[in-house]
Amino acid sequence: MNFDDNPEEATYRARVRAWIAQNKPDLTALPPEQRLVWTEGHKNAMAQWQATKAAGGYACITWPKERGGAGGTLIEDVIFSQEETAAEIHDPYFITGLKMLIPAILQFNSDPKSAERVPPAVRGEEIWCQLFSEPSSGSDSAGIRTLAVKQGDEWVINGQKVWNSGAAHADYGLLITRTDPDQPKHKGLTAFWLKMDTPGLEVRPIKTMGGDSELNEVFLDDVRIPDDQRVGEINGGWSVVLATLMNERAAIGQSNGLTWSDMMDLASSIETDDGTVMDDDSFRDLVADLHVDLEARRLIGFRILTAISRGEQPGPEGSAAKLLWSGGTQTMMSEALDMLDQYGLIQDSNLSPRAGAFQQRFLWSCGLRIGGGTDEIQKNIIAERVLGLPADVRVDKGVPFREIPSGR
Amino acid sequence: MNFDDNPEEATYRARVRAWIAQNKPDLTALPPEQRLVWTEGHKNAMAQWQATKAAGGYACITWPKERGGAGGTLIEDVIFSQEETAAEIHDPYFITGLKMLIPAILQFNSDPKSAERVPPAVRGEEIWCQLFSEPSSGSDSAGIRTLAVKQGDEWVINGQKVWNSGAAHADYGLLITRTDPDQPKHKGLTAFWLKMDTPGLEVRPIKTMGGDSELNEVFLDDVRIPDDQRVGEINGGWSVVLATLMNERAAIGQSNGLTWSDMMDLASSIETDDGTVMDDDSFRDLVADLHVDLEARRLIGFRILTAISRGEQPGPEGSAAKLLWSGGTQTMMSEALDMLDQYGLIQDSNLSPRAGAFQQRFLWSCGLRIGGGTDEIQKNIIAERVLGLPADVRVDKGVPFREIPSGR
Amino acid sequence: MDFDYTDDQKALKDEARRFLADASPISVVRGVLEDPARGHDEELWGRIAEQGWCGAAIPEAYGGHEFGYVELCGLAEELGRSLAPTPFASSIYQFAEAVLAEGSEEQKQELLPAIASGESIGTIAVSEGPGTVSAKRVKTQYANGTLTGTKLPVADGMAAGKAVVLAMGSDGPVLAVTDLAGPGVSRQMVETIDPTRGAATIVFDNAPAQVLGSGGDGIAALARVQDRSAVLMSFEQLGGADRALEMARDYALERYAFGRPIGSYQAIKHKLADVFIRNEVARTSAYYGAWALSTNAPELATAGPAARIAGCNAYWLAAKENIQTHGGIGFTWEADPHLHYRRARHLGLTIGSVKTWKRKLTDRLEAQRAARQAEREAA
Amino acid sequence: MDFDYTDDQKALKDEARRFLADASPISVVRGVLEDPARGHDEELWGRIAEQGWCGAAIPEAYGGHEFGYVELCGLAEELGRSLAPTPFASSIYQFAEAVLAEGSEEQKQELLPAIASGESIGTIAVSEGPGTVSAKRVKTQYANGTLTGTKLPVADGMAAGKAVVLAMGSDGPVLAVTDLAGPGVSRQMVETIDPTRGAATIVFDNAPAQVLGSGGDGIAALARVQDRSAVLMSFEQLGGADRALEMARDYALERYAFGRPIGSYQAIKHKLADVFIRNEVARTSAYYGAWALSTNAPELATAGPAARIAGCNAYWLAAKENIQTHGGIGFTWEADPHLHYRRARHLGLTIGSVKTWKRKLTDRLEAQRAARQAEREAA
Repeated sequence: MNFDDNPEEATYRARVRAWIAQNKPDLTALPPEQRLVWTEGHKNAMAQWQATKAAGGYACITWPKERGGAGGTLIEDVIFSQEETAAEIHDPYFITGLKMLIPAILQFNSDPKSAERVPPAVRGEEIWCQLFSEPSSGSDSAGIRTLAVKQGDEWVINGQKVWNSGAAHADYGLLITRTDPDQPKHKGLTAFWLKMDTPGLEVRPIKTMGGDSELNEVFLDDVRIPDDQRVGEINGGWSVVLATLMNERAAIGQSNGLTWSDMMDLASSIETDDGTVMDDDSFRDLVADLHVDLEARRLIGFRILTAISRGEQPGPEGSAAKLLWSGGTQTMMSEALDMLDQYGLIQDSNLSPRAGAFQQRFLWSCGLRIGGGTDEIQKNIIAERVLGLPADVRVDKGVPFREIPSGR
Repeated sequence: MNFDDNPEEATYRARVRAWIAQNKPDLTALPPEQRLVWTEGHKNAMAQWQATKAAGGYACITWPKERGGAGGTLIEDVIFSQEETAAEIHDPYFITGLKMLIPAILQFNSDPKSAERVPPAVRGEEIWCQLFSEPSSGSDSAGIRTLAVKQGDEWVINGQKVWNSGAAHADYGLLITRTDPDQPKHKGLTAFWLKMDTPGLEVRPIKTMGGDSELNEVFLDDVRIPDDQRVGEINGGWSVVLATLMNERAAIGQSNGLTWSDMMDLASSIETDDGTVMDDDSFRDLVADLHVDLEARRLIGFRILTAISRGEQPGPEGSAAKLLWSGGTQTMMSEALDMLDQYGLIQDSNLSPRAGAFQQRFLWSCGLRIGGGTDEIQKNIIAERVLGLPADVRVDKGVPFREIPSGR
Repeated sequence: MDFDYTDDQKALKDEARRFLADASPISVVRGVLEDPARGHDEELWGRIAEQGWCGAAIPEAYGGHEFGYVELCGLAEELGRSLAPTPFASSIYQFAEAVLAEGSEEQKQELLPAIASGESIGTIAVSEGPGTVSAKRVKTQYANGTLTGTKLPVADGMAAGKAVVLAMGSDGPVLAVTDLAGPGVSRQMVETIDPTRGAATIVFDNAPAQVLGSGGDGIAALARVQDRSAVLMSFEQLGGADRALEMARDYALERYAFGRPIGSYQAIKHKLADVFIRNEVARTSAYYGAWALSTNAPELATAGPAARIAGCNAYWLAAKENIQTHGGIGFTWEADPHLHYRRARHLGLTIGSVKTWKRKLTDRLEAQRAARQAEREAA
Repeated sequence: MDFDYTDDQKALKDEARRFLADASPISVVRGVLEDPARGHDEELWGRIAEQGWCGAAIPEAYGGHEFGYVELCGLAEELGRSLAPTPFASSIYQFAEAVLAEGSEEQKQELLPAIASGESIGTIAVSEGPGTVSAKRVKTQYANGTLTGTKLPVADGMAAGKAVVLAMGSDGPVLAVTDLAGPGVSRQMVETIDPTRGAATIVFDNAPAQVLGSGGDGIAALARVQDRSAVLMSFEQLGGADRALEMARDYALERYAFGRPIGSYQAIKHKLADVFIRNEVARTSAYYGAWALSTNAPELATAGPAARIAGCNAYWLAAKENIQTHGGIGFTWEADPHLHYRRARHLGLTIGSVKTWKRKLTDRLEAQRAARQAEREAA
């Protein structure tokens, strides 16, 4: 049990910390509303930062040098990410392409046309997005209905994708389609990469309940893709999906957001007849509970890191961490509103504590329990992959896709 | 919305209250350890009380007079039970036979031999028990394996029953057997009534985790029962089971046990540096939560009563009430132990508050969540019968019983 | 023993449900949601007033229809269910109850007829900042017949013409009634988590006002009024919670995953069973509160808080698990589940948080316990 | 960064597990359960002592083997898992830690070798009655080198030869060490919810005793000792919680209902997933505590309480849901789940309830926050 870096790690950390301090993007040059993620100003600043990293040898640290990476270790990659977070650099634009999609594409394709897409992505010139989920395939991630039909050397694609994070900003996408509806569900899928400005493809932002539009719908209407943009085998698309998911699991989420200490700050600012809410026994119990759970979530990250640094594949501790985070955040925000009492219903950046961050996260926390695998799916993962309990009865097992009941 | 008795109800209540005060059994004549339920002394006193009620016209109030009842209404029956509870009379011996089993038998059988069993039961001379559950059929209540094979005018029965409350004290039992294993599960069952001293039948008490032995196992080894003790049709036993369950639902459970006010008493007796635990904000929140839930449980009883007094069949509110009670009790007892801190682990009638009732119920509450339909089964009932959600996938549906997978 | 609506009350509720299906469909709710300048739907308010609902529990002597409190509870349940964007709660459960319970005969005569007809809208202005309201921390002053200070948030504070205001008088806190359209009052809309229920910051600067009734302890008077509001509000919460559960149930029946409806999975079934249990607790507690309210029973002192706590808990659980059951769709602006999520917390905060009410309940249980002990010792 | 057992530590744990499977099968546990006169298994205790486990974290200078604290944590995890009926926790996590942390050099020399060899058993006597122990309410007196007062419950109070006792001295509370076999000490077995861990009432009547170390604030000293005990105890809790989860999982795989294993139903799967999550929280918090304990890091002040809270919560949930998963069988005396249910609450109360520790944790978080603020203001 040791929480310190080993000597090499410490040296590396010191080096990148200094480098980041010297080279980090200066957001203060932007107007305040452009400093938020998913704005043009912030996106351009992050593209510049990605280019700086690539030039400095800190882009795609684990990739071999010939692919534009640094030939470093996973633990170096993690240390770099930790230091980025410590420097308050949040980049949601390039991580999907560089950590999940491009590695999966290169695992299946070795042709020059696919390989050509790598350098501009590494340099922050091209953004990638995932085109997997569909209106009728959320938790049931293989239930893809977008149809791809081969016509000569091209595929003609029709269908709809949804929950595509960043699709409105993306230059390229990795798309999963159904190419054989007569096969069982997992067996008739095929993957493609495509330019987001391919004719017939339309991106429409989705307004979430919190009011933002990071997520999108993508409509495909007779979109034509040459066969040389196919990823992997025909009807072998499920392997591509699994490869991206494995990459996702290895990409340790950045920790952010309000936590138990913010709750203590809030409580200390709210007066009662006997002092502040901080003096309330019941709030004190809550602080202890939040501390234990949210520190555990943070520490689970270290256990995953330990596995990585030992060269092991991290286990499903990530599912436990995600559940602690999603449920904990919603409970915490609701408690914050209750503490404020009637004043808690105000959502106004001038009037509300922390410029309304508690109210904003109160709304946003609903999405936390759904996105990236719902609470229910995470518990299934734990029950089946960790505890070894049987999968639920699958009425769709081995059934041709077109015959699987699908409701409305 | 009216919580008061109507004039007739109030008159009836006053009458039975006076009658009970005059006639109630005097347990103080018994040695203290014989005043507990499931002891010989207590059982005999309750048998005497049942005889007194029968003589006074208060046994089986809703039954017609010709069957030994009082020809009264269900609401009168409920009022009488409430007044018995108020007078601290707890009788677990006769209720199973008189409220559940005998009414079901008489619904299916009209022969003189079956009818003969009624008067002695009403007079408290014969106790009945239920012989339904088996080691491999708990929640899956139709999964009966005890086999009955017809030989001439007799049935030869082999198998095992379990969780038979009061079987060691019972004179008669209602038994469910499998008579056709080639039919699907619910279709090959047959019911019988039998004397508990029938040769080949053996009762063995089960010691529960709390140390008591109300429950029993019953072994049947070549037990022979004449066909005229069959209840209902051959292979029609599931209807008999359902009839007893309907009767059970209409029999409103007596409320008893420790509640939020006992928690307040306990808290007020435990000193802290600033007063008592009663002054702790967090305990005060707990009291409010317990009050709301346990009062709701009590009030749900009134809603069931309202339905009954309107001549309606009570709905599945009972499942909600049971869940509030079982989960609430376990949580409450655990909180009581925590309040006592280290002292809470003492289980000694001389040292522990309330003679150790909190510790005893801490153990006993596990059984509350299991007996009479587990938490999980109650939630299924709510989801399916109230909310109309589909039953889970049933792999045993329509399958001959002998082919249903059963594990070990 | 009769612990349910009567057949007549049920018929009234059915009629109210049909009326609201027509008068307050979700498009009307969204009309207010999408327009930051609006706090309620004026046409809907007019139609509700026409139905006579505003006067449901107001005596005929003050221009009401005196249907009865249980009837008003039934209407509240339907209003909550439909998410109706109206100032009904502020005007009827709060302002009217305050005047009825604490006002002088003259004030009732003067103020209630316009409330009962729906012509005038009332509200209560209590909160001044973060935290539970208490006698010690009321800063708004009442002196020489005028109010000075700032109240926020005031529910329906832009729509209301009259307000009962908690303020510090010379001998302690009082409730005073004032004309929001009168001199010395300025107000500004304030955004909240539920845009379908408007709110305002109201600044009083020597605004003319009169003490409600004979004055006396304003905090105690407010508590009496809020016990009544709590019961009525708990029926709105119950209606909302029932509707949220229905939405989740319906979606669980039509949404398929892995070849079968998600409502056939125990994860969903048991989640919704848990919601049902909370709703049953809320229903039962609300009914008991309605009995206590309609009979002026002393049990209201605990039944009011219990109904409030059960209502807050039920609607919050039902609203958040409705979103969860809907999955991604439930998180979008276009889908309706977030309307209940917002409303659940609006109702859960607007007359004080569930935490505040838990403390109130336990205080009263403890006082009752002490009184019983004193009685026993005296005997 | 290395947040796991090393390979050597894992090997030691594996060996301990094998040893306990042989030396402390469930029949040994039940042997103590069924005989009210016994509080532990003496043969098992002898075999554990032979393994040298008692001296795992005691320096060689005091007769220990000095394997290290993380190694002791690993052993605690295995002891908890096996439900071993021994006074190990009282003697090693509590008595030995008290002497190590607070005793004088002379006391260490005198007391620890017999503890390290297992020859002598020690315990701590703190509680005197219902409620959280506090400086204000210690009634046992320490004066003129003797103790007078009553302590209950004292874990392993019948088996122990020595005890560290919290008592009120002339200048406030002190920790004093005494010989339980000596004059002025009488004791009596007390029944508890977990008969596999003995307990006693101990009456001191001018029993000779000496202050531990240089005296000083006994409550503060006890708190320092208990932070250490909390981490070690949390590994016992973790081991028990893991075992309870395994039992539930195994039963869910072999028990069929409606033609399939109950472990294929989401009601069971998600219940056990919830238990797994709590166990992961306990594991992670315990590991962090082990790091703080083994490095004497100042983080122990919060890591100790966090490990305690997480351990209490995890074992309680795992133990009760293990019974629930077993259904009727789980409620019987003959089945083993109730052994964990009892042990979970024994461990959850014996060095103070989870509630007591939550307060302790928040007090410390608040103090740290105040210190940081003061630092910032000073800067």
